[in-house]
Amino acid sequence: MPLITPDDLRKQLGADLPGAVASVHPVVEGLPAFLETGDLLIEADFLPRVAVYVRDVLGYTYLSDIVAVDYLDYQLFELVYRFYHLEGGRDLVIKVRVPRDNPSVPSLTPFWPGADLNEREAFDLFGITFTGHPYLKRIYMWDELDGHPMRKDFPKQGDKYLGDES
Amino acid sequence: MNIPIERGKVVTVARGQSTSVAGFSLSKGLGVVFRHWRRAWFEKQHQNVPATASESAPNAGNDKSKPTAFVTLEDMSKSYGTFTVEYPEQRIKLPEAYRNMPVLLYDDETGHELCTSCFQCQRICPPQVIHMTQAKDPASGKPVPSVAEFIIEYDACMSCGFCAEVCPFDAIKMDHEFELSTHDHPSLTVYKRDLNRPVSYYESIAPGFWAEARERAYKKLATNMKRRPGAIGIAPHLTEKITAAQAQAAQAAAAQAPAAKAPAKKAAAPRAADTAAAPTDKEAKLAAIRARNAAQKGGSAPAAGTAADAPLPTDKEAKLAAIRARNAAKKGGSTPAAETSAEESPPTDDKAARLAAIRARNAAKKGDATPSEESDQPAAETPPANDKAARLAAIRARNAAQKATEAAEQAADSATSTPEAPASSSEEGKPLDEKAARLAEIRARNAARKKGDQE
Amino acid sequence: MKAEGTMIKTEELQINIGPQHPSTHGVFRMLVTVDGETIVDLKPVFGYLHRNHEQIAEVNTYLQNMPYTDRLDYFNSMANNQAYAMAVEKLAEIEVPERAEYIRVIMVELTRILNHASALGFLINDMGAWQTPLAFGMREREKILDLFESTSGARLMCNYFRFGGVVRDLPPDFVPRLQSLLTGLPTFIDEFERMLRENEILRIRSEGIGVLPKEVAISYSVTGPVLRGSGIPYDIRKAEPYSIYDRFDFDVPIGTVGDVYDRFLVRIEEMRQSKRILEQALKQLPDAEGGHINPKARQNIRPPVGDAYTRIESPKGELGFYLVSDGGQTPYRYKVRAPSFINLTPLSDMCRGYKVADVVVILGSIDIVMGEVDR
Amino acid sequence: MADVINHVLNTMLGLNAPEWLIIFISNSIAVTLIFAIAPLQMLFMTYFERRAIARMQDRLGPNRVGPKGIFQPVADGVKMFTKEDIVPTAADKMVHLLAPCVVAAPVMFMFAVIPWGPGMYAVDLDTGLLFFFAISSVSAVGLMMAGWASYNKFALLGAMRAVAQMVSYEVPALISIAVIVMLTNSMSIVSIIEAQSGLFISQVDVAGIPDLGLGWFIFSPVGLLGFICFFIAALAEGERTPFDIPEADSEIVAGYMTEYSGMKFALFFLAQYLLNFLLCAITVITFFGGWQGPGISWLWSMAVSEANPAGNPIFNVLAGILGTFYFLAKTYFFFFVMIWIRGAFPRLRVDQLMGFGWKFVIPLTIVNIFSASLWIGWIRWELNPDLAFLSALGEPYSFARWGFAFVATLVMNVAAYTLMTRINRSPDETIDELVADQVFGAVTLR
Repeated sequence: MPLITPDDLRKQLGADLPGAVASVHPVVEGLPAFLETGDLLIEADFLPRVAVYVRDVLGYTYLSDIVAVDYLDYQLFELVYRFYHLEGGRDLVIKVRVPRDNPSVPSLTPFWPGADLNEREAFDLFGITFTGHPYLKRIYMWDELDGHPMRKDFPKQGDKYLGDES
Repeated sequence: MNIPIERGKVVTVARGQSTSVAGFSLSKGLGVVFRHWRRAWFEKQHQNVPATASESAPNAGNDKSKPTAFVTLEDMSKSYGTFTVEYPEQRIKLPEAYRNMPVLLYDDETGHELCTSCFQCQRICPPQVIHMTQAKDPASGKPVPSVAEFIIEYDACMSCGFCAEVCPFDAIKMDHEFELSTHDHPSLTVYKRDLNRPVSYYESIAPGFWAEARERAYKKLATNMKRRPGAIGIAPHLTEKITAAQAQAAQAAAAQAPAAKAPAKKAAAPRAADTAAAPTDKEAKLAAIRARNAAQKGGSAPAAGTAADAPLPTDKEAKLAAIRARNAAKKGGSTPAAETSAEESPPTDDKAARLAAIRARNAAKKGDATPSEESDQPAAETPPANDKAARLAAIRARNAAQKATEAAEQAADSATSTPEAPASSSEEGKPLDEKAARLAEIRARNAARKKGDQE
Repeated sequence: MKAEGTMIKTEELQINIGPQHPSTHGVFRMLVTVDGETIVDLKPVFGYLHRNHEQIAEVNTYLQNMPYTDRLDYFNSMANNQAYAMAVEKLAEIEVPERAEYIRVIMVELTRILNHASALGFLINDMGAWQTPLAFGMREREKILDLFESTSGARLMCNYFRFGGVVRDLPPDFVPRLQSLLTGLPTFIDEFERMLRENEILRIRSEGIGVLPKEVAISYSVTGPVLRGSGIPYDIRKAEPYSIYDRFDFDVPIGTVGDVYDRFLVRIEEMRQSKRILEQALKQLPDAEGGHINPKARQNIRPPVGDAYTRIESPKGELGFYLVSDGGQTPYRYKVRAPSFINLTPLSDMCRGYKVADVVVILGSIDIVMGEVDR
Repeated sequence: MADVINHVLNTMLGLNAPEWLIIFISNSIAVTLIFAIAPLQMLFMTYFERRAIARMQDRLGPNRVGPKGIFQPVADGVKMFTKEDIVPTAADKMVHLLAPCVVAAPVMFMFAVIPWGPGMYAVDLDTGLLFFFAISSVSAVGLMMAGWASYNKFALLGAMRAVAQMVSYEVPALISIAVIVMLTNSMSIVSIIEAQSGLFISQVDVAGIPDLGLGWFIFSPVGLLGFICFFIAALAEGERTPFDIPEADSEIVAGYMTEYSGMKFALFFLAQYLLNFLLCAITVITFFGGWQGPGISWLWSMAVSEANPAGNPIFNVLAGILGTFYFLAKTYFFFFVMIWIRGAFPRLRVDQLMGFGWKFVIPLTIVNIFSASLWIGWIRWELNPDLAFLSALGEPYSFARWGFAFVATLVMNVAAYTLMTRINRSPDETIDELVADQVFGAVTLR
């Protein structure tokens, strides 16, 4: 079973795609403990190139999952991309961090159509824009909804369509 | 344990061509279906099992005229024969682990509830439908390991069973009763009096589970019972019986001492200490006195007795007064005294308030239906969460009061020898709907008096 | 696909299949553009059952989420429980006793059988059979649900797993009943196959319908029987063995073409393989060490800061839970990688060019549950 | 029936009633009976179907209303009557109202030509079969009306499917029936039934063996193939599984009935079940001898009939009861087969249905026409004056001739069947061909 550790990957990427690996935290200077990660963190602009590299060179052809995490206290969104090799083995994780006020990530849908619904879900619930997505519409919520319900600052009480009560 | 690891292989499912002549492999399907059709005439997959007495008791359902047969699927390998369980007449035997809705347990002998209101279940409940208040010692105001009111919103309960799992006192258990459908949505907010089940009941539905828990549950209960003063912690519907028994015993023991003085002395303390309970006490006593007077005056007149079996910080005095009132009524009147427990425990939200209103209306209706009985006005409302609900409740209470008035008139009509109207006692809660209730009471009294005057 | 050279000018028609439709498996809506009966375009519309499951989970404690996972894919609550329990165990580093692992495997494999039995029934129902295969599948399902009920207390929303094991041990009559069920299971599977496998009507309805070639299947991230039907032997139980699946000898069935018929056959074969696993697990169960739950495992946990992702081969495919903990009582982020949601991605491409009647069949062959799709 | 009434009124009672009165009375009774019995048939059929299919699925079926649930259809009827009649706002109200009537009325007409027993028919048309099929086609108009007037896309699709299906399956049905017309030289349903007397080796009488009423056309290769083709077409016309495409509930909700509720819906249902009954009945009449069976001819020979006006009307009744029993038993057997098929099979797709009809069933029926001419030629050689001398060869010769005809037509039909299954087998397409037309996203794969 193929196995590549994040460190190996970091080295390889550093050699093959210089500039892809994010070294500095995009927003907050100095990494808080909560945001420390052993996984590979890359620059948002390099995402498609890294993903295609992972697919074509390393053979991780299966994009399993895209998760968006809202780190409200640090004003950033984290996107976790999870790739698998079809011969088995553990996952390969790529993380992307984008500032919270204008979250925009290149879409992987042109390369992996399977990313379609995951990206739409992240757009709907978190408001992350995926540039290059062919059909970036809300998927669960109705189109008129103002706001993105999975964001940590979305009000959990009340419904503005019913007034301030309740 | 050492197991040789054998890995399987990848098999490609054979699509293959049909093995039979084209058009005839359909007949295989027809054959399968026909075999099922033929064997379904003679065979059944569920076998009858004898029902024990305990099983038929909770599950007998609404229709007791039809005998209930219990079936089970003993032979799981069978795949022919009808699979249907004809539900109301036949039921699948429920396994011990079956869980539907949580109930509270109380001890059969002492009547003490196992719950100590430790709030574990309230905290773990995923949909947050368990609410409880802890009982307080009326004398000292200190919390007692007992529950004053326990509410479960059955309508939102997801039957996960966490409450039963976390309960350290084995007080909350999952019931097997699943026929809970009703037209009355508020009735799905269930209070302690409806949640209480005797331990023997739970033992009958889940003997194995109770055998495990029995020892530790009773051990803990015994410790807790020592810390519960008076009637606190006794299941509400047994409180009366047990306190009566205790009071009799006390009376027998202290024969020389005047029975009236002792409770009066006792009552003084809580009234001072617990102001919240005070209006209720006063009202109850008043009602009792009124009822007694009425009963004494009108020899055969129907008397109204109020059974104030309030589960909130109970006052012995109030209860005693009620009991005395009833006794007096029995002595005085040949007609049976109607008792409706009109007092509501403090509802935590408007739902409860509404429920109270509905119950009040029902009580009034009952009064309508049986005019010879006197129904007292259940207008006791405690602070509802918002005014809208309160207002609604007040309106409903007023309506109920009007109905009760009519009932009183009817009762007065039917009671030929009554010179004066029976006193209808109303109990009031907090000032919001006080006015309405008092108005209703006054109206009822006037109406009754008018009737009396006419006659 | 318009017939070329036709003289008659035809107009395209838009039809809403769903949200209330007999065969959309819940409240799922497909906005279909048809030319006659041929699908020109199809847009899936979701969200009618959306309840923001993930946000509810962020409010609840870790344990309180367990019953909510039952409601994701309500056919396979045991599998959902396992995936979630594994994620929390990984996050909080809880060990699971061997016996508990065996009980878990037994439950999840039973779940797989019941899911496939009913999914195949629904698939044939979508093809227009009048309930008979479904009735047979449901009969087996009911038997398994009886076992679940005797073990966990509920038929559907089992809520049986806890961190570090399962909530209670198997009841004494469980093993004999399960053995009896397993002896009867081949009768059901063989009969089901005999009834339908060579059936000409089923074959012309399913062969060459909804074809998903290998490369397309990979790029669309489909999982489970759909992926294996396309000929990719990717089974997480083999690819990244979790729990104790490396102890069992079982095969991974794959298809060749990737059409509805292949998915049908793969599911039938998977039921057989599950039966094999169950037989082995029952044989090994008495020797397993430990109790049904790790006595040291606390249920009301505060896992250390970090994230964890675990996945299992649920009957519908790769079911994963991604948890981020900030050290508190509640998960900071809780994400479900729902197999039937991702499997819906290629739906519109699979349907294009086929007939209206094929849409429901293709949808049925994907085997979705809206509770999981909409979350 | 007119014979019996004539006998009773004129001969037994000596009333000397005029002919028009007799015809009037007999027709009134017939019409009343049809209108009374036809819905009852429908009620029983729904109950029968639900109970039978439940047993196939290891269930019990309706068992709550009355003993064994026998009154379930009545309860359903009450429900249908009391339901709200919903008409979509955008619907064409008049047509929406008329459509169920146009569907249901022809079905009632068709009962007119169905003989239930010997002498038990409302009217014996010389063109009975033609009338039957001509009238049955009228309901296609009603279906289209329903689909169009509902202003619902599913209804429209369903109606289109229904009409296409009915039109294309009427062809094989009629060609199959044409074989029977050829064999009997008649389109009268009564004479078709009467032609199916004798022994099961049809068209051959053996001296000394009484008429068993078993000379059904099914016992010849021509009849067998004709029956198979006709029954398939009947399933399609009656919209039964595997051809229930117009109302495929898993695809187009309920087809043309989507926007109907209450009694209008019930009328569609009534029409459909009665049509199923009639199709089973016509199958029985043309291929299974209708009311023919052992004992009928003996009873009928003593009853009042044109040939025997001095018979006893009691035997009319007895023969009628026995004949009705045979007829209904056979009809309900075929209805059971319909249920059985419904319980076992998925349904076809609409284009496959059309392909199956036009590419498989119709060629087979045409081959069957040739077989039939061969069969008729061999069986009726002696009718040709040039070949009349052959009849002098006696019985062994006639058996041999029958055997030869049997074998020859059988070979011809089996060969045709095999050939058609070969031709219609789907070509072994490769995956590339299958997905050639598919566009998987706007993605260029690696």
